[in-house]
Amino acid sequence: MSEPFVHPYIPNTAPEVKAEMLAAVAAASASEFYADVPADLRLHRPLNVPAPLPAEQDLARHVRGILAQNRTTEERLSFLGAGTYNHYVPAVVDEVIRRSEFLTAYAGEPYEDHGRFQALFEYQSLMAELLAMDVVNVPTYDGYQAAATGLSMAGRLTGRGRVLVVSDVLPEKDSKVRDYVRAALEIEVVPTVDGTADVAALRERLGDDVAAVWVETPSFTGAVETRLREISDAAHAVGAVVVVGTDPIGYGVLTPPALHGADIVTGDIQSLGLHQWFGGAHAGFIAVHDDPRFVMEMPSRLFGLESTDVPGEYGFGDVAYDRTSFAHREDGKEWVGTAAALWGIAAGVHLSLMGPQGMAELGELLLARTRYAQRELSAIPGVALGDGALHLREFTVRFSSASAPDLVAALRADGIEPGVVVDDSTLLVCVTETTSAADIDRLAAAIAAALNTREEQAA
Amino acid sequence: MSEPFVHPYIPNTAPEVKAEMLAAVAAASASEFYADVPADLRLHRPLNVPAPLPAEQDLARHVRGILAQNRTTEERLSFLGAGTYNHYVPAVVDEVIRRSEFLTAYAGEPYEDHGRFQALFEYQSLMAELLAMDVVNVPTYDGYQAAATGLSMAGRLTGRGRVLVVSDVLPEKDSKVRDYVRAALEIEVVPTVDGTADVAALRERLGDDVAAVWVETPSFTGAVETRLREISDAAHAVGAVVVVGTDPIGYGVLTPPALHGADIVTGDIQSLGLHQWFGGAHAGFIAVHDDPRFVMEMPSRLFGLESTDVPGEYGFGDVAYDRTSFAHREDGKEWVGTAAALWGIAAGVHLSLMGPQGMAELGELLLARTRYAQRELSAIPGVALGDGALHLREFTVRFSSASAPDLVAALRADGIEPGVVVDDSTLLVCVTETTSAADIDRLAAAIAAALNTREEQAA
Amino acid sequence: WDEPIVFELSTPGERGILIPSVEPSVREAVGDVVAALPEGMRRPAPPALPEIAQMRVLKHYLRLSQENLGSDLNVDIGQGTCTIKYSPKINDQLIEVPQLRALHPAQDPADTQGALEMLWRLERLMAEISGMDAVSLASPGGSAGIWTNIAMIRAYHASRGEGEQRDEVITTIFSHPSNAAAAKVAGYKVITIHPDTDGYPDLGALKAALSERTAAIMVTNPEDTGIYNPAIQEWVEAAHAVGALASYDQANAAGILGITRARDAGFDVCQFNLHKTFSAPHGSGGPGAAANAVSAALEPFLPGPRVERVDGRFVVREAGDLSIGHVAPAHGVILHVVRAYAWIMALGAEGMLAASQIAVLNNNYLLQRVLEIPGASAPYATGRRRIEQVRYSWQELFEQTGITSEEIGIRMADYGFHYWTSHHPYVVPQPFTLEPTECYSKAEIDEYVSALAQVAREARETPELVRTAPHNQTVHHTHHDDLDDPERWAITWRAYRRKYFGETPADFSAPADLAGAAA
Amino acid sequence: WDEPIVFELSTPGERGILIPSVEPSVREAVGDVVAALPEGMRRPAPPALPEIAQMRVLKHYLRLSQENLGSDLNVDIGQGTCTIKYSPKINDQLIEVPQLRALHPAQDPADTQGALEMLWRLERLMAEISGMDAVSLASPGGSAGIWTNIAMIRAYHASRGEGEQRDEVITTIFSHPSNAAAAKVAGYKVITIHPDTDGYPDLGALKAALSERTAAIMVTNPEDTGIYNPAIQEWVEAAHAVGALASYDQANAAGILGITRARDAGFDVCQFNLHKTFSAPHGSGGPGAAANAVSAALEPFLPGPRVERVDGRFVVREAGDLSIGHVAPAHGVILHVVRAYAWIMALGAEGMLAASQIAVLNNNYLLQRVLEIPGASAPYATGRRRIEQVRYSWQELFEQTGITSEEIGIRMADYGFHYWTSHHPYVVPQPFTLEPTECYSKAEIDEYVSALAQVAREARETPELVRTAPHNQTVHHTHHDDLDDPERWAITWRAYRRKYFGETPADFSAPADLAGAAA
Repeated sequence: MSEPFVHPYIPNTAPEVKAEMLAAVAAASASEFYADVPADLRLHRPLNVPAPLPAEQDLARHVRGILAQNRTTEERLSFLGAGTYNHYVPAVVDEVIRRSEFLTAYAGEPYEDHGRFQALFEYQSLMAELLAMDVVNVPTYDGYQAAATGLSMAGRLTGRGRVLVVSDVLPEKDSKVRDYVRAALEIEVVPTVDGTADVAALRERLGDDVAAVWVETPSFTGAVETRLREISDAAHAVGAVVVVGTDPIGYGVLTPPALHGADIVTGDIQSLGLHQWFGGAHAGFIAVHDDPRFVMEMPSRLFGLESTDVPGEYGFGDVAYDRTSFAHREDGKEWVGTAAALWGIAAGVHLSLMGPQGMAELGELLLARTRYAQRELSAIPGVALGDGALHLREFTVRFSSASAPDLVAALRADGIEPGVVVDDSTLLVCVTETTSAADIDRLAAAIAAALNTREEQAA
Repeated sequence: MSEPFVHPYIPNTAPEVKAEMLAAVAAASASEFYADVPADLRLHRPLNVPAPLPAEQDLARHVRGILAQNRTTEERLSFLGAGTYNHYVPAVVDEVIRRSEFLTAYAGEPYEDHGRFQALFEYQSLMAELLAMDVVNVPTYDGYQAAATGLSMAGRLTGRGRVLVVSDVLPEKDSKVRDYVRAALEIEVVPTVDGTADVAALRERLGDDVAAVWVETPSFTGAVETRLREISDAAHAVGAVVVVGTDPIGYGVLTPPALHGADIVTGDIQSLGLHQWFGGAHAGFIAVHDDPRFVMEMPSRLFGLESTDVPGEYGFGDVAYDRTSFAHREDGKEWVGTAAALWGIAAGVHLSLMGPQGMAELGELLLARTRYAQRELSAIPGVALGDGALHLREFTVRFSSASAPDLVAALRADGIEPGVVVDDSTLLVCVTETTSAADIDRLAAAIAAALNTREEQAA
Repeated sequence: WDEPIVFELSTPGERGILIPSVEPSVREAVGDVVAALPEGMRRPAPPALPEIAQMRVLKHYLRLSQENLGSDLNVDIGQGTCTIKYSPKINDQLIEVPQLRALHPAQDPADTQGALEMLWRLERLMAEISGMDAVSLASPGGSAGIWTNIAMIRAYHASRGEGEQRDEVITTIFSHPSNAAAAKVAGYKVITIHPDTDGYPDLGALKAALSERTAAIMVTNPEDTGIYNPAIQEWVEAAHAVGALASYDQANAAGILGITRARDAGFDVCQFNLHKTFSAPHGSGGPGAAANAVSAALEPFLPGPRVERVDGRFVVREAGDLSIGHVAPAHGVILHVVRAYAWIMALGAEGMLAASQIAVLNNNYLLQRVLEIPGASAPYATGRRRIEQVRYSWQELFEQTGITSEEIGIRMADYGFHYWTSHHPYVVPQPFTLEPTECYSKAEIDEYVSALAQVAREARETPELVRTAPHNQTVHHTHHDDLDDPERWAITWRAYRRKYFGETPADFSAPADLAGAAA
Repeated sequence: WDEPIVFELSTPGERGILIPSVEPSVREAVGDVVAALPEGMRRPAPPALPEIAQMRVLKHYLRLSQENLGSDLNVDIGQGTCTIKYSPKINDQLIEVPQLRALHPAQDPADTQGALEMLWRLERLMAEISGMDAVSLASPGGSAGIWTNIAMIRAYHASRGEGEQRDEVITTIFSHPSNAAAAKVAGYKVITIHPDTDGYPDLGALKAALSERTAAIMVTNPEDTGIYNPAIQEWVEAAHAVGALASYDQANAAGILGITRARDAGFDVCQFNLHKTFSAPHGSGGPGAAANAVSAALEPFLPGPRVERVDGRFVVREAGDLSIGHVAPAHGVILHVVRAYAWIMALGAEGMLAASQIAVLNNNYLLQRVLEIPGASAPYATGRRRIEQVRYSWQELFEQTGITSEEIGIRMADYGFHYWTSHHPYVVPQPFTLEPTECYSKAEIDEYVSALAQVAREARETPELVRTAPHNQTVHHTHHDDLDDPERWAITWRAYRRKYFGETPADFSAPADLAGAAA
């Protein structure tokens, strides 16, 4: 690096052309361009960062060396969920989203980026079929943000300030939502009974100051809300909006919330074609009916079909752009920015591959394996199910005499991640299509063995 | 699978459409189409193959499980070469050749496959610069085939039947070449002296019945032939063709064979942008001067630049297609078939990235590390260099008292693959840009330790 | 390609992918779980997703991809403010490994040391680059990072009992709109400062707006005009003088890495966009990622979870009581964390400085070339150098020809170039914003300018050609008026079929009659 | 895109990638190795490769890729004889792992058990599919597999002392030309049998040609006409009767997997193309791979090295003395081995049978639709079913319009379809060969036929439009006469610059004057 600094990422570090360009703009050196940066704000030393690895092979060896410390869920038997799920991702999904044309596109217009507009319109449309609603947004950051925005929309729509939450909410999600809506909404908890909503208690607390009833289904514990219709009717009776937070994975077999009266359905699409990525690949959807009162409250971009000069040809464009912060800054609806479009394309490809039968079969498989795991685990002495609700993919178990963290530690030594610790005696267990019956049997045997060992040590 | 068999790879297994198509061609079932296959040739049972894994996730788990048994050269410190080399492959190379458009293309015409024709024309052109010759073919299978065809061309050109080989040839390559040319050529060995050609002995054996002198540089042992000009002059004096087998990796700093009189330069491009792939990703090149006598003897396709209806526009097409077996079956030159085009594109991308400076620096690095490894290893008591020639990337060492296979076994226990066993006392050691000075030091220390242990045990 | 909408490719019975069957042992143990669902919970009919065999699905999306211009394909100078850099392919290769893809955030930290080390390393690099004390990589986008900034500022004032009192945020009109919008969501009244006649942020106007009600100033610098605020330190000091915090939107940092740092100008908090300044790809509009960097005083307010290094090992800690909590799942967008780390390590201090300097050289070269085109101008700060981008104007050309900047953009696409027409705010008339970054060669910049000059010439000589563009794209001129009319907009295929063809899907349900809601 | 030749993108000093520096410790130990090279060994001047920064190299090749139609993108029915199947993306994912990419064939077999097991498993599957006893996967292409067949046959006869005596090989005109060409390279005189008037291989002609001089018959079946030789067993028996071997080119096996097997008809040796019948992608023309399957009698002649299973572990053995030796490096094209294995395992027996049956259904459906187009015909075996492909003729259309099959093919490209014009041998007049495989839906087949019918209509109504095609491609009509004239052909950029612009490169050297060579 003692010679003139030339880097493959920066073409005009080539000395001749750099000199030519400086001459063209009559500058002696690049520092001239910083005339507006006061001298005392200039950093008069090199940044104190490690020596670089400009040769690609050295860089690759360095980064791979760091990442090689990780042990994957392919090397461990994992029953971890709690918002990030180990679903199988079809190869075609990965193939499509790693295409340079999608991966490195950004803010092109509907002409030269027709494909991106169509792919995202199709994502919206496929999700709409799964959710049985007519409007779905271009993805926002994640399901946390989607719920927070869904509640904010309800607040703006109703002009009211109370939210009643009737489900158990993932704590991290609850943290995000509360801080996000803090300026406009107060969230009150209506405690669940046996895993799902206490509809009677909800009815008592509803009033015409309630902006929204917030339902999570499946909930933090994987419980499916089976009384959504009653909740919706009660909420609508006082003019409150029903906001649902969900995971769309089950709607090949389960009735989607819209058919039980939900007004705003939000959730995360990580389950639909995205790898776990250490929890770093999420995207949120917000679905509503095709009602301008609702649509005009959505902050995200909405891609719509439109006609062109050629009869029968489909063009695409932004629906109701005037809602957005791009158009109106603080007078827009919340804000719109770079969020998670690529993951929307992934989910679209995933749903195109799965089709109705795939989603139905997957839903059934998840229900069956969840039930199976519940049976196997609760058959172990000292282990009981956390509640009696219908569960999809996740459920909790309680240990009558063991500590959940201790149990996790014991099973990790066997290469098993048995679940996420909820509290000292409760574990949140997750099964997907990647956890086979044999895997579940292995978990049950390992838990039984660990509890036995514990008993013996205690005896 | 008890229901109608429907598979994602076979759209028309969908029952309705299948029935519709059968009806359209007035067939009761697919078996009607096999009227010409005699009943006693029919297999009246299912093929006896394992139960299938139609769910992609099951297939992936199965195959990954088998491959997970492998331990890679990233997990072992490898000094293995002998025809397959561990050179660094830039990410851009992999990105380009995994593009669906290149990966799944085949035999399109120059119009709709303009990009493929241009990419391969550019490959030819980039190789031509490296080799300083004006004609390079679309790749053949591998360097073995390239050498075999190069010699066959010489046989056809001269109408003669003797080949004198003056270098040490990789045994597997020698096996292939001898069987390939058997019908037309007899190969005689002129034994090497100190690793390279015995020019005096060659001169004695040359005569006007010699079709070709075959030179390998670097040779099987990595020795660079430094007397090629003398060899060429001697061969040309009797009308014999000089056929060189080489690896182009060093020609950023080394003089290419054409400048020393070689007529047909052949070799393998695995070093130029292809991973090791268990020895399964090779491609061969054949380069000649722009002399129709030579060009018309080449069996492979040759893509050429041509003009189009639009002035200044470049089109592409097949040069002298009439040479080929496509055109003339057994009257063509050998044959042309699906060979290794994708690897040609890879090498083209690689050379485009490397540029003159990259190839020069790489050549220097390889020369320096080879020399360094020679010094380090030969400094160990009981270890000597196999010869005194100039070496590039590979060289042999001889053990005065240890067995090479035993030494390999001892080092493998330390996670080191020290080289390929040539004979009981000789090891072929390979270094590349991926084997750092520290790696070489580690090898030297491990060999020294193993020899010491051996001595001690013997004592 | 004239590729249909995916629903039009459906053939009954085709399958794109198969799902493992329920194991017999499971079936036997649990019975028919679908039939056993409680009343009303079983979906009446399957969702009307298309049925398409695998190859056709692949082909569909590959064709759509080809109808798209990624920055890998074109000369992406026209997406000003977006900082379209080269996203090195090696960085994509580095993340596409099971060691990241198949990693769950709740795994034993002993099994995720590599990921945690990456987070820790990039935090340290970002602290040095910004001059700040602590960094969080949790925010999943640039605007999300701006939200994290204001959420921390709100928590800071609340922790000091000034939450009620400080209800105003001040920004500038050429700062990214998300600064204003996020402040609004956080409950603040937004005050926007317009530039002085030279186009520089107006310090006098700021001082007039500041008061004990000010919670923060939130500014981008250089602004989207490419103009660096030479009085930035005075801005920060003025804010501090009334007890407000100073928040720095570093979305436009691509020209100043290693030149000047946020903390050195006194800022309390800032955010960088990993998908712009640090080369992570834009993904058709996300995922993005931000690095939020703060002074020691604000560190307790950073979102959680936090990664710490203890005895050479990396541990995960929940954030403390003052923290704003979680802003996204887990640790943020790890893919971009690794990519940004790899980009920085490939360049080092000298390389980042060179990247900035060349980005600025490219921009000033481009400025000179664009100004040679008759009808183009660069409002504000006339004759002065710019940093990494310039907001130009076609006002003169428009006055002479009636051709708008948007029409020129559409025509540019016929030449295979992007040209982004969103130039919030619309203060500059007939705007266009170009940002060449350090990643384009002189030849490519010249190529872009030539096309621009050509279209400007066409605007004068053959304006109809420009007005009726595109002529060379997948689709033709579209009718945008469909999109703003609730009766005609079609946000999904099912809505389109229902509104235009009267096909009401079986699972259609009408919006609730929120009688009381309007009240 | 109007993408230049890569050399035209060069800018002095740009770098596409950097190489690690020589370590100081190495430099100190060995000095300047380049300066120390022997006289004449140091290259006088660096090779004239282009100098291009990384992003521009990437962009160049991505643009070229977009100017190409892979089978993932189009309806690839027009490449008859090529068996363009869907290459499942999962199979590409499965091979793209360090466990294959970073594996060296000389590693400790304990470290390569996974690769060896793959080879062994696919060999066993291929043995069952062919009915043969032993299999080699070493041949790196379809024609290479044909070569391996004839090399084994030659070694077999030589081992029996009949090498000199048997100097003839018999093939049919509709067998792939590589059968004839490879036999010629092996030293054989080639006898070609033409079909009878119905288009079936002529058994009488075969019998007349067979003698004690015959080393082998080498035939494709079904032939490239899609006609299955119903007397194939009689052919084999007739060959055996004179002591000749029977070699089966299974390049066209896509319609008969699980239907009929080579060994059951008595063949001694056959080869399958993994890149056609077993779905491995064609890679723009390779790599390919063949599976050579043989009877027990020929097993000793298979190429080496061989993989064997011993006590549940896999070991590598050099082949014995009778073996033809090595036909390629290492174990063959492992990438295609894994892909073919995965394809077979995804389908199983029922799936392979379904693949064959649907391929044949698709073909006969296509046949019916094509024959509805005025001017198209299917010579031979009129009214009978075909297996997996058909060689058609535009002779009637040509006679009526003067438009050739080649011109129709070029015009088809304007509609986004492939249409391969190489129909070796040119026996059928104005030929075109279509092979739909099992991978295309009825809708796609209909789409293809519609385009074909449209072009045929254009040939009658607007022949000039067809004759001057392409109108819709990256390039325009090219001048093929440049390519057959040694004075004008330009096989490389340097030759082009030299011949057309007189730029002789510094490192140009003239061909040797092989004075004696012509003699």
